[in-house]
Amino acid sequence: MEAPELLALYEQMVVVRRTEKAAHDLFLQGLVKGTTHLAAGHEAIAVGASAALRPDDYVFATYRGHHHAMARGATPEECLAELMSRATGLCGAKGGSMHLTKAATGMLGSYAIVGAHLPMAAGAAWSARLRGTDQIAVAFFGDGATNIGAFHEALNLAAVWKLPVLFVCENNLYMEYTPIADVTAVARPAADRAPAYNIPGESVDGNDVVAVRDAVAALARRARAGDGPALLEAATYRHFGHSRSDPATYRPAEEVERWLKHDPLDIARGRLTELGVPEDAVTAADERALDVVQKAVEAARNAPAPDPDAALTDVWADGGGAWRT
Amino acid sequence: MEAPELLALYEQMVVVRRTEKAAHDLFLQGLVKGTTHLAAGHEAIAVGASAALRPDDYVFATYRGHHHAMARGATPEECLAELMSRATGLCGAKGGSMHLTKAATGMLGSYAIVGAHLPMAAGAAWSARLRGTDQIAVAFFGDGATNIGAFHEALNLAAVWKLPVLFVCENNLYMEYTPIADVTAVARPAADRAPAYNIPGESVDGNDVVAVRDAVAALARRARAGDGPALLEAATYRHFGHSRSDPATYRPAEEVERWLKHDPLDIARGRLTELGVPEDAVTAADERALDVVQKAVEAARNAPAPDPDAALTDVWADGGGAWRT
Amino acid sequence: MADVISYREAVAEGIAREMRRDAAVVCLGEDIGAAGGVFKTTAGLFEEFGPRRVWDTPISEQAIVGAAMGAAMTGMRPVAEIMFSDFLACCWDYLANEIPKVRYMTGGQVTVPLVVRTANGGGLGFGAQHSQATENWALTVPGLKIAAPATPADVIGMMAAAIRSDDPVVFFEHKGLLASKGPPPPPDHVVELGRAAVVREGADVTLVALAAMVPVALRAAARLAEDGIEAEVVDLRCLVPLDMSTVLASLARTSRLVTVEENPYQGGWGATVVSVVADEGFGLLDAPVRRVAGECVPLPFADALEERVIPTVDKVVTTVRDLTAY
Amino acid sequence: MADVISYREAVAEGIAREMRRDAAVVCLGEDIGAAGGVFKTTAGLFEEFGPRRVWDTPISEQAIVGAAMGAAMTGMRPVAEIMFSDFLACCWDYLANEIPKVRYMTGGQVTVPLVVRTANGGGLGFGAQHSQATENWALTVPGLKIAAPATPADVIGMMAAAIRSDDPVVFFEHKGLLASKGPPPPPDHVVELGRAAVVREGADVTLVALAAMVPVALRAAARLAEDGIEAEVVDLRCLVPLDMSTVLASLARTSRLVTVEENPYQGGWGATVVSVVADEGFGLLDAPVRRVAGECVPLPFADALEERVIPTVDKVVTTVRDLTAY
Ligand SMILES: Cc1ncc(C[n+]2csc(CCOP(=O)(O)OP(=O)(O)O)c2C)c(N)n1
Ligand SMILES: Cc1ncc(C[n+]2csc(CCOP(=O)(O)OP(=O)(O)O)c2C)c(N)n1
Ligand SMILES: [Mg+2]
Ligand SMILES: [Mg+2]
Repeated sequence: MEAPELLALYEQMVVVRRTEKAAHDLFLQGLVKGTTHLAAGHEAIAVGASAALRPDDYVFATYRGHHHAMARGATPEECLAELMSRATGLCGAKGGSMHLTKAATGMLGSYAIVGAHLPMAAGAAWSARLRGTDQIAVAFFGDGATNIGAFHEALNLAAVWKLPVLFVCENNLYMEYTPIADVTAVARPAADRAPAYNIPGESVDGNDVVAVRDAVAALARRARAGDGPALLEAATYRHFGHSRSDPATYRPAEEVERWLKHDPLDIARGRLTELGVPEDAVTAADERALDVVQKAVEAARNAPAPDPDAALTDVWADGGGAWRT
Repeated sequence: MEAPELLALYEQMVVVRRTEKAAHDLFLQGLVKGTTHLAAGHEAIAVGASAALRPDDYVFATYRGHHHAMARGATPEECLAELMSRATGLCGAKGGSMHLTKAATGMLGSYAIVGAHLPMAAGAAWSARLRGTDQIAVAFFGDGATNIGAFHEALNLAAVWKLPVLFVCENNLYMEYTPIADVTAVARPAADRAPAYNIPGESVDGNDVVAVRDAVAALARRARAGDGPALLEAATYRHFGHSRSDPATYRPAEEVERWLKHDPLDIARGRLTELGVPEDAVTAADERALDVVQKAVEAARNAPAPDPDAALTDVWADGGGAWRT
Repeated sequence: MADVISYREAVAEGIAREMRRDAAVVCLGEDIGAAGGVFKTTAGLFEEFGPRRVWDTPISEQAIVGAAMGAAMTGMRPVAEIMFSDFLACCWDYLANEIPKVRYMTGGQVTVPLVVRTANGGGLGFGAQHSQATENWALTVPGLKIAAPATPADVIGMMAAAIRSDDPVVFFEHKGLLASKGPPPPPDHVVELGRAAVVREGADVTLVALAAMVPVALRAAARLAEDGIEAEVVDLRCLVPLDMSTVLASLARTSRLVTVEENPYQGGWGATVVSVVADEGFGLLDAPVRRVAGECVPLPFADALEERVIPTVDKVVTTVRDLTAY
Repeated sequence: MADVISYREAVAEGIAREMRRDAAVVCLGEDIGAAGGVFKTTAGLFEEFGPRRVWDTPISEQAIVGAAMGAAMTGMRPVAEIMFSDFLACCWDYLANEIPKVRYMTGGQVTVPLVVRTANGGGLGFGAQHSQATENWALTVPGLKIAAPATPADVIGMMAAAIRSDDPVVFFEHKGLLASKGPPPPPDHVVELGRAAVVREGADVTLVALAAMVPVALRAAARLAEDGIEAEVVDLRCLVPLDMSTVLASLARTSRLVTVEENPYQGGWGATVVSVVADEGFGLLDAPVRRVAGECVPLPFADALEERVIPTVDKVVTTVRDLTAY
């Protein structure tokens, strides 16, 4: 990857990291309600994968989806406004942290029932084929999702119909609090299942944005060419607990430490240095990111609350919500 | 296998075949309502597997389950009475062809939602472990069931918990009318999925009762010893259509012919001859089977209809059916 | 077109009409292609439209409905078949949590124009797992439209409306009606969702019915007329949108209400109808409201038992007689 | 034991009491072991009973509930946790088609003594897929008992009854009540399933509520009392068995009925209650029956929006005032 592109990806990752930090702080200030599942540590997967996709491709993500929403065109302001229950939020404050969606840029949603979006992604890929486009669809999901039935059904269907869809597992070693190894029959929960669907199953360092970009690009090319779906397992780690209420004490200190040293931002910075990008260019990117996020926080803070009656709209395509005539 | 045991298994298979033939005829006479899914052609799987099990083991089967019910202790009379809506039926005429169950002999039910009983079998195996017995559980299912989510969840759970459960696939090449190969990503729908759960996945000629008995016996020994679950894929073919309304015209004539020549009864007869069992011993077994089934038909015909008010009982463990107090 | 068309044929005809007018309409489901479906309700579609528009699937209800959802969100109008309505339980997450909510939870960013068709109801001796009337399951979920036609003409007209709808529709085809026949509707026949039909007029009592219970109510009405009791029969056609205006208008004429439902009494759709009536139509009522509904037990196999559980003409007649004596 | 116990603690305590008395009781679910559950409702069980009685599972709702069923059929009394009640949709086949039917369809050959516990309800800003009150889903299925306690003492007493029951019980623990506190019940406290409680007496109107709506109804009753309107509040506790005797007896005293339900109006449990009343209690009614229920939309994320959807004290007060003016 050339330096300018990598610098841009780095900056995107910093924006995600900063936005999540802001979300965390706003939570503590009581300005974000409900729950959040921070993706800090997972940034390289979203940013690297997005870099390999076309603007008209489709992305489906999970409740841990801030990084995907932003990598896929949602602004920090839209995201934070959503988390802060503002009318200007990405989903008009109807979705919340777990459902960030920006359909206009192909980010077709964050889903909070584990695994449920995998068949949807297969369906979007099927649709692309039916409409004769060469779009592809990508579903991101966690290691825990590999043990639910929808995973199996989606992969088999995608394989049988040779659909242009990629299944990208963000393996962060844990479901909520339980180590994935304790509840999974194979060592690599996603990649080791690929032979059951007769599709490629690859592994990648999910914290290396360049490696992710390259892996996704190769599989995307294949899918776009009509060679069918693939599974990609990206190894990563979350910097925080599962959700805001989780201090993550179940993780061995040594393991946490090791992974914190394998931070996607550090890895990207290292690569930038190798490519000869001067320190101050990186610092400038950091500052731009910080600035964007600070402005986003301010804008979201000042945005209006939703009209309570908006709760009764948007059920139906005509905008209404009546169930009787 | 010694001749006397094989002759007994042969006779059991003939009883099943004859009972199903009777069910078929009674259907045409309007004496069996609803639908039936005949297992003619699959007999060796049920009879062979049962021969390898202990009386206290658990069996879970599907809507195509006449053979399992009978192999596992249900009499032709109980089965036919059930099909003919008699009060004396196995389930008091509440179940019907799709739900033959004889709990007293460990035949814990025939389930009509594809794949749903696989987790149940895992649960029965778990229960055996919890109670400190060395019972095992066996789930029989079709090739089509390998593509449904419950299959995946059951296998992973069974593998992770190392449960004493066997998953036996009766691969008859078709789901209802669709060839399994058209909708499955791998060649052997069950066995090729075993590596995804890190368990043994074996194939066997499902029409050879001895081969089935041996394969199940080996895997049962393993399971009972605490070495965990296994998948066994038994190749077979149904002699009739999927259910009574299906003439099965979608199957190539050549294929049908080939498989009808590979009839489990013929194969067993051939083995009996090889073992030196005289022709008339085999004929005597045929006649005994025919006699049992003819008597069963008569008895079922003459049995009383259920009391309509019985429809309102057996919802709750106390025998009642009231939902209000 | 012939003089009469069966309900079964009407399903395929209804879908075919929409497939002809809109290339975005595609079908998927188990054995729906060359086999024409287990109930032959998709017969001819594969022949006319080919494998690029009529897709056989594995036995993967979640993948079927989930893929339909993904396709609907991206420009297609999928018509997914779930063979028996009991099996909706196998993909209930999609019906309950995904399809009806995605538009709302994204603040209206996406639409999900899909139809989930399914064979519903009992009376055929298919036992506990293949006989349920599950339209009330769908009623528990805001965000689904629910259609359940009673005649071949309505099948075609409501199928048109369902497939053209930009909202998700669960379309219940009643197994007990598949063989029934009726006049075929004219080309481009569309029955707007959410319009009940008064299928028999009468001044003494209103019977509100759906799908296979419509002919049961009509036969009961004919029997009651012999006693001089004139029953008005309302075919609800849809549960959502629920046409309470037509029910309340009928009640204003009759002052008495009986629902005729195949689903169990507990949690049945008639309860929702009755609760609207007990509120908004309270002043119209001259007598208690009765519900002839399925007994609160699973469906048994034997005919004699199944008849004890599902509403019959006799039960409706007895209930109405009793009520008009109030 | 302390003077007060929280609803959250009561869940674990209720299970622990039964695990102590019966070795057949085992627990399974996601993160319920060393982690004590996502809601800490199984805290301490793993420590007391160890890994042979408290089992962490993969994210496999079908396997969890299906395995519980198989174990229940073979001598165990499993208590399965489905983390959020929305996720019941992921194993709905087991709740709708398998567990409640297997006894019936085998002619009574087997029993299924299991409990499926789940965190239910909204008001916490968890959005459309983690906030539903889904007790009405279970009501559509004959063969399930349905418990939904409102107080810590009832949690313990009803948990005892549920685990000892030879019938399958779906046990709804309300997320909004987890932090609430109350007096701990004495040892061996058992609250029979199917007995509603009159938790406040009053002569003017009967409010029928469940789970988190019980405190809402009680607060509304307190407000109404300031206006001189005396509301009687019935805590249903269970939907099946449904204690209509207590409701009808209360109605005989008050002549007016309002249900207070968190589930949506369409297909909500209140409709079933109302339909029994509109039949058997018609002569007792002096006024229309009203239902304060969830709006028929998915649950939105923002507080301001969620309050618009879920019943509040204000809505109950307004409805009752309006009704008593009838
Ligand atoms: C069907 C379902 N079951 C359980 C949950 C609760 N839950 C939310 S996230 C989660 C863990 C998911 O783990 P993983 O797939 O590894 O993703 P991660 O959170 O680690 O990114 C669980 C169990 C859910 N949302 N959906
Ligand atoms: C979940 C579910 N989907 C669909 C059906 C309808 N159905 C009944 S049998 C069957 C085919 C099953 O094929 P297979 O598993 O190969 O078993 P076989 O009938 O060949 O023995 C189907 C689709 C069902 N009963 N359950
Ligand atoms: Mg994880
Ligand atoms: Mg098959």
